Amino acid sequence: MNNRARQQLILPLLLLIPTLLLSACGSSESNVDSGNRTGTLHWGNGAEPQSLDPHISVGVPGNTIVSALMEGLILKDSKTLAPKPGVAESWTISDDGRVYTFNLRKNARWSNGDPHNANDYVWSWWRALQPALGNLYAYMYFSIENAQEYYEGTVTDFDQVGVKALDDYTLQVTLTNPTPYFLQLLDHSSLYSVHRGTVEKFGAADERGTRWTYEGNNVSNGAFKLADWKINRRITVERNQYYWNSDQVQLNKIVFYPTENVVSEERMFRAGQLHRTNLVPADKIPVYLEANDSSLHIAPYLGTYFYRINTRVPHLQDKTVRRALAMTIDRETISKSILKAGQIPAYAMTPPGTMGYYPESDLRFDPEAARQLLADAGYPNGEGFPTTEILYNTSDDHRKIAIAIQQMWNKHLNIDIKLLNQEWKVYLDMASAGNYQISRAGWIGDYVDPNSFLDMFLCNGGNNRTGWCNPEYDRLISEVAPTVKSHAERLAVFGQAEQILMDELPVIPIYIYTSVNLVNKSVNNYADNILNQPSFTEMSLQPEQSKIDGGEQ
Amino acid sequence: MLRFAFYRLLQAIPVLLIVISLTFFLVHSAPGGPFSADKAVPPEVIKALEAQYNLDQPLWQQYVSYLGDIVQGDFGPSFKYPGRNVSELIAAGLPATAELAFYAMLVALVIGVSAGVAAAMRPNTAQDYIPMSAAMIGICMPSFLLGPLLVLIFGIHLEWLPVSGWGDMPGDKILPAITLGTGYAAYIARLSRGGMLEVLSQDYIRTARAKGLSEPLVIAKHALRGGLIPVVAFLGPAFAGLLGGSFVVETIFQIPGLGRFYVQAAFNRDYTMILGTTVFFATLIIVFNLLSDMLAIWLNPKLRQQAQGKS
Amino acid sequence: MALLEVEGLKVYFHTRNGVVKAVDDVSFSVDCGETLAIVGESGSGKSVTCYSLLDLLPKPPARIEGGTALFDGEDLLTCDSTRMRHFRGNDIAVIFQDPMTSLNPFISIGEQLIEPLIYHPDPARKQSRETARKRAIELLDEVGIIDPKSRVDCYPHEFSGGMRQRVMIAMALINEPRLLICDEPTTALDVTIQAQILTLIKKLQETRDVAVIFISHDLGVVAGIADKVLVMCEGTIREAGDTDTIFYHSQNDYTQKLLAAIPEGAKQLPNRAQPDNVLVEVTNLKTHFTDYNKPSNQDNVIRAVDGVSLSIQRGEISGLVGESGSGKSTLGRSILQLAPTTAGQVTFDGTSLTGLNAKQLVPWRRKMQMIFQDPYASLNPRMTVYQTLAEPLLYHGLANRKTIDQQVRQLMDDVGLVHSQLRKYPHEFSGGQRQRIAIGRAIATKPELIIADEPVSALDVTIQAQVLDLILDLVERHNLTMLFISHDLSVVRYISDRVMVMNRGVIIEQGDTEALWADPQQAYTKQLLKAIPLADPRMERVRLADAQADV
Amino acid sequence: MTAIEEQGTSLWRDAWIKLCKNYLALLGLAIILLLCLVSLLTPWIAPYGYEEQNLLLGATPPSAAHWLGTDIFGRDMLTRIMYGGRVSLTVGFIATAVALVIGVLWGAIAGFVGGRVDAVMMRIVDIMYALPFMIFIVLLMVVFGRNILLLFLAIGAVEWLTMARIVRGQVMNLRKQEFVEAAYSLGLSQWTIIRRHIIPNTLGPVIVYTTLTIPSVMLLEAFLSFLGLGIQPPQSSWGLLINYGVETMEEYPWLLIFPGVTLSLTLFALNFLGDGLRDALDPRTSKDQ
Repeated sequence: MNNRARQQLILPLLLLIPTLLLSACGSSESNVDSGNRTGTLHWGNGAEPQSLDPHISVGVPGNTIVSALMEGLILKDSKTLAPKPGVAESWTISDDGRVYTFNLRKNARWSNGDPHNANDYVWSWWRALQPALGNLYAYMYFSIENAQEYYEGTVTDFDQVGVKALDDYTLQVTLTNPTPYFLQLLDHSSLYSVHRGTVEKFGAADERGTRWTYEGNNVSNGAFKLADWKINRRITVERNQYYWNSDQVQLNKIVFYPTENVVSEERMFRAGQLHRTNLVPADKIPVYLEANDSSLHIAPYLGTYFYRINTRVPHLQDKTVRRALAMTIDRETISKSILKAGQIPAYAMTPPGTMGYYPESDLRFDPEAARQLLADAGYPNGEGFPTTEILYNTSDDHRKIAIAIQQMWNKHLNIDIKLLNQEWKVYLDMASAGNYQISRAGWIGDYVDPNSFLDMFLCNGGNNRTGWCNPEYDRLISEVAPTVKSHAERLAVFGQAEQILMDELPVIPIYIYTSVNLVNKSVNNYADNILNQPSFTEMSLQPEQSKIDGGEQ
Repeated sequence: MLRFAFYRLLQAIPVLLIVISLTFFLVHSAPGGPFSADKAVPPEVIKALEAQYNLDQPLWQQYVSYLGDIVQGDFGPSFKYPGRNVSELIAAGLPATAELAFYAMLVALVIGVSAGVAAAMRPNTAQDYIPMSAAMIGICMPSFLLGPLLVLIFGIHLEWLPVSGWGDMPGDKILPAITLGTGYAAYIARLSRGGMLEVLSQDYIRTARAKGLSEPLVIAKHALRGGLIPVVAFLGPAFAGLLGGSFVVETIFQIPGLGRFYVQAAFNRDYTMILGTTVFFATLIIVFNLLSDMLAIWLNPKLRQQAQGKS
Repeated sequence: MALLEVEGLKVYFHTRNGVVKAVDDVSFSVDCGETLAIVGESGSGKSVTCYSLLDLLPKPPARIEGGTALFDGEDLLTCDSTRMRHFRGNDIAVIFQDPMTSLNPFISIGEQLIEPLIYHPDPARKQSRETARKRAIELLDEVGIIDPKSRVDCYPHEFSGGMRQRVMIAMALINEPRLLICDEPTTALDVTIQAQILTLIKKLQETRDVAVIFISHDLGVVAGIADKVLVMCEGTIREAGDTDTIFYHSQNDYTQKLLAAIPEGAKQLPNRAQPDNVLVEVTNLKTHFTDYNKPSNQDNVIRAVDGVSLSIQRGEISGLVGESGSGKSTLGRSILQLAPTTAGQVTFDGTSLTGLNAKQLVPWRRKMQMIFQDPYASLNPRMTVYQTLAEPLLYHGLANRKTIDQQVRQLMDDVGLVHSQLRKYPHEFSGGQRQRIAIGRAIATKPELIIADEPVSALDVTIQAQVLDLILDLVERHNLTMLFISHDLSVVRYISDRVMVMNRGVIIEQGDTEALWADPQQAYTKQLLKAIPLADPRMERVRLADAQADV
Repeated sequence: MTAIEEQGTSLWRDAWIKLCKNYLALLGLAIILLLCLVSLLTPWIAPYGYEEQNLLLGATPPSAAHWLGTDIFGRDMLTRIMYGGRVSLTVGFIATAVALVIGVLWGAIAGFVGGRVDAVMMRIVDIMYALPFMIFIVLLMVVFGRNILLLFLAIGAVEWLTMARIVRGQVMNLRKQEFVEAAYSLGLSQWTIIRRHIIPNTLGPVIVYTTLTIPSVMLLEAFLSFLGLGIQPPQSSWGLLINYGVETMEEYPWLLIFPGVTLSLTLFALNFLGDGLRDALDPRTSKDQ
């Protein structure tokens, strides 16, 4: 009896292993091949999105998926990022630049077939400004008249906020000041509209965690609709036949994968499991470059990597010290030897070319001069300079850069630098509490305008964190720039402000980001832009191409 | 047997309570809150969010109400994923992790036991040294090294198996299972070798041989049972380890498992999620330890009858 | 031609430290219906001889260097493993020494019994599970297992030692072997059980006409059942002949030594008891344990000691006799406060020990020591003799660093060990030497009372005699009082002044040794005394025949 | 009392004599000693400074100037491995020692005393097993600040649990042995019995588990350092080097191979030494076996 029972147990166990192995050899068609056949795009998306509610979603992974599901009043050109018609088929701007009137498409529809009109926007924007909702991007609305006041509770009547539906298909928006980048904001997910009926079906309008965004519930107005959401596994969107421009959409389906592990992601790409990767490990970039592999996409990215200096720390209060530090970072070498993806050495905060803006800066790599500066500040040959700590959060790139800079400062200035690696939340805590000496930081522009980079360092700016405060800088950014008439004048004001910033150096810019992606050659119309924003409506899949150069990198 | 299980589960209650309490105060005193982000979060938002999740109450009050919820089986909402319940997230992550753990255990048992038995049958020969040296490497081969290595060989170069995924493509469960199972296979090999060596020196094995049974039968029928008792006792802790240790493998192979949720929750300070998964893991560990103890008892007729209360 | 003819058998063990000639040129033969006894001390090669016939020795290190073993004309030593399986368990069956360890604890005895049948190498003789089971039940009945139908599904631990040995015998017989090898089948058993098993083997052999090889270290045991006796020592045959010749006309020194070692007769030394000087007084002592085998709602108390009153006088050697499970060991431990007592009083030298805690007991522990049954288990394997002996001396402050060496050496002298062995570990000694170490440790603290729990039952008969003499000598020299616990009545008679008979937790009879031997009052005592095997073939045959008739 | 200790050394002396006859174990010991010696002398014999970078050189395969190649910062791998050994060996030995002491004592006491004490102690182990390790580490780091001692503590705090379980199981068996009863009857105190009769007899499995623990501690250290607890760059350890090496194993395989080989060598040396020690400390496995 015992023996028989055991045999009954062992047999299936022994059979299981070969079954597992055999099942491996069943099908050899890769995701990319099958995707090309069926029009399914397999997209490495970096991480599991926190939410697909456009008013709650933060972070690139969520926004990318939301941008496939939803569409704003305005779209951006996939290459130049110039505004182009979205839900609004046309718009007019008043002469003083404060009143925008949008004419909405009559054929815009929600994915459940409901008509999509101007009232949806008024209601959605009201919703987005409810503090209880916890919308982190509420400030995107603050250029609209009374929006900030309403959000902060000083104005309680939403009718006073500058948003009005003139009729079902006309939406009028009034701004406090002329805001050249306002149209861009309309393409940001926090200004998308949501389907009122659906939202209210699953809870109060301002309730944060309702189930309206889940598969089966979600109603969207974009080119795709949510088909499947398997947490931490994949999110699938499929063509929305009610989308006004559905005929032009070529993809049938997009599958988004939460690819947290960069190294794994690259291997998935190589094995044909992904059409596109979210990132590429730095050490893999030269391999693709050498092979002259066109699947490697490198493009400038609207973001700056910099070090914050805590100006409250005694020995870092002196701007000559800060300048000496800034001048002994060999940015070229860091970019070439460590980052390897053509990152542009940064000598100012704002990436050059942002809306035609080119910051001027006299910062350069000059160890000789830096030593002199340090001596001037009272530390000849680094003597007496206290041990200084660089804070960074756990990440390969941050670590590598910190190690290189530590060595550069040590070598050129003969000062003692310690590295302090902290886990993300601890790092955030320390950075925002000013509990650091020098801290690694990065900033990605919310919209393409120098303001997005420069308003960070206002005295009371939540993201300033350096303790640096300059009244003249504040005046230029928050008073002069919004009111000047012409674009050129505005840029000049920003230039002035940035010079102050680069003279005082509460931050040391290091490099301008590049976006690095691997994109399978079968993907057509994959356009690189400085926001690394994909345009799923334009992409298509060409099976033949992947066949030709598939496999080898 | 049931009485034994009941008694043990009763003992588990204070253990769980202490685990919950310790974890609760640990996570709440860890630096960095659940809502801090790279971009400064406006104080109004923080306030609204904290009110929504009752974080504005005194800590002890939160603790009491959390305990109340737990008793009712409610793990609360996740902070990181608005609208998702912790139970929902656990339910989403558990199947993959459980399946992975099961396959890994299978790999570990099949490889480990056969290697251990083979080694024990001819101690101090090549048949002993080779699998045991391999086991030494296996024990110390970290999965963050073994995983990528296997992927490179079988996924990229030989193109036999998918490099990642879980249930998306045929065969994509093989590499993760092997990666996770190897360390345990090695440990089980050592345990079963030791156990078998001990049993093979017992008098009753000689009796079995003297009865004219063939050698394979002697091993399979008479030696394995006793020889594998150390392995059985190890199964409980091993399963706990597999569940807890699956994080690395889940990350390497992009498996949507609980381990990833757990670690992400820890990094995100998703308090309820950390607590929920901790309680869940703790319960699993207790249950698996109990099961493995019960199995060990069941395998031994004497203990079995004691537990059954039969004289 | 005999059934089995062994000629010039040589078995050597090839160890790292050279070759050990375990069996060196041994020849013998056994015929159907004949019983050959192979007698010798441990290490004499008697078991190796028999195991080598069935290829049961671990190879390496063992290697058969020469000889033939013709079974029915076929050489067992050269046949391959498949052929060997035809002999093992079928034509030749083995009953092993220790029934406790020789049965697989994980498998029901029914399953173990039928294995030789259902896995029979000869397809023609292979049987189905059902018929095999029927046969197993029949055999269990035959070997005297009561209610075999339900017992057949029980596991070994549910049987007592004697019952297990019966199961072993049934297992050996299940394929109707023609040769039965019994390797010390009664050594681990109580005396009454031993008698039963011997009777059983004798009976089976007569009814089935099988050849039997009976291995024992004790000549006394084989006296009644052997037709021929082979005396072995250090791998060689010292003497061979028919039983009566060996017992009555042996010319060989070694055989005579073996015969002399069998404890016989009364204590030779005078009784040194000091009347009216009571050292230990036990009143109504009870030691109960909870039996976790039984559910708590039933009567789950094991009454190991259930109301014992006794007194031991200073200088006296009291024997405590009983079979296993009678509670005699527990009583010994309870007196020493090593087992928790449930009720009653133990008074030592006028002081009640029962109320004292561990700390308060320390000074008393010095005065009462214990010698355990298994000298190997009772010595810490990682301590040298020196450390073992020095520990109590130093711990109780009976020696200091200057005198310790001297005192340890004195102890070694006392127990008859040479000084050169001071740095050795327990495993490097023989059983008898280990027991000497244990005795040395017990007398180290100069105790007044020693409780010896079966101190010689794990020893060969010759060693047993030496250790008994040592104990007597030490008692004499150190003025010891001793409680000597044993299941072996001959030994108890040989050493004790007074005897107590214990059964089921109570002392049923006590009195001066010789008086009790001459005129036992209780039926149980009578039964015990009757079961003692006699080292005289003629008398023993008569005793066995009587016993057989009783059954 | 002291005299007992003095004589107590003979187990160790005997063990040493036996160990000297076990060539594999001696080889293991030699390798470990050599590694320790090299680590000790590293600041004087290392060919380069451990933080000396040559960014323009980058990662290069082994050459005459850099025997084991260079990493992506152009740092000499041989030097890095030598310095890494200082950290790894220190952490490995000390953290294991911490785990050993706590685990053996805990397990021995729980197993020996038994009953309610045992239940409570083992439940505490259960609790420790179930606690979220990551949070625990972060908290330790914040509360006590960054400290290499803390690293030992954190690692020891995790590793002793299994050790305690193993020892407890052993002790539960030993407790029933007659020689322990004999020790009782000699009137020895519980503590003396644990120390002199119980613990020495658990040495076998403890030593084997210890040799397995040391490498896993080294890897755990890498994980903690990776998270930010533990050592900070540019310092390194074998575990960290392997960790980084894995990421670039296709491009710069030598960054993985050399630290990997070093760790494996240590592992095998420890294993041989451990098995040898176990046999040496067990008087029963003597020459005739």
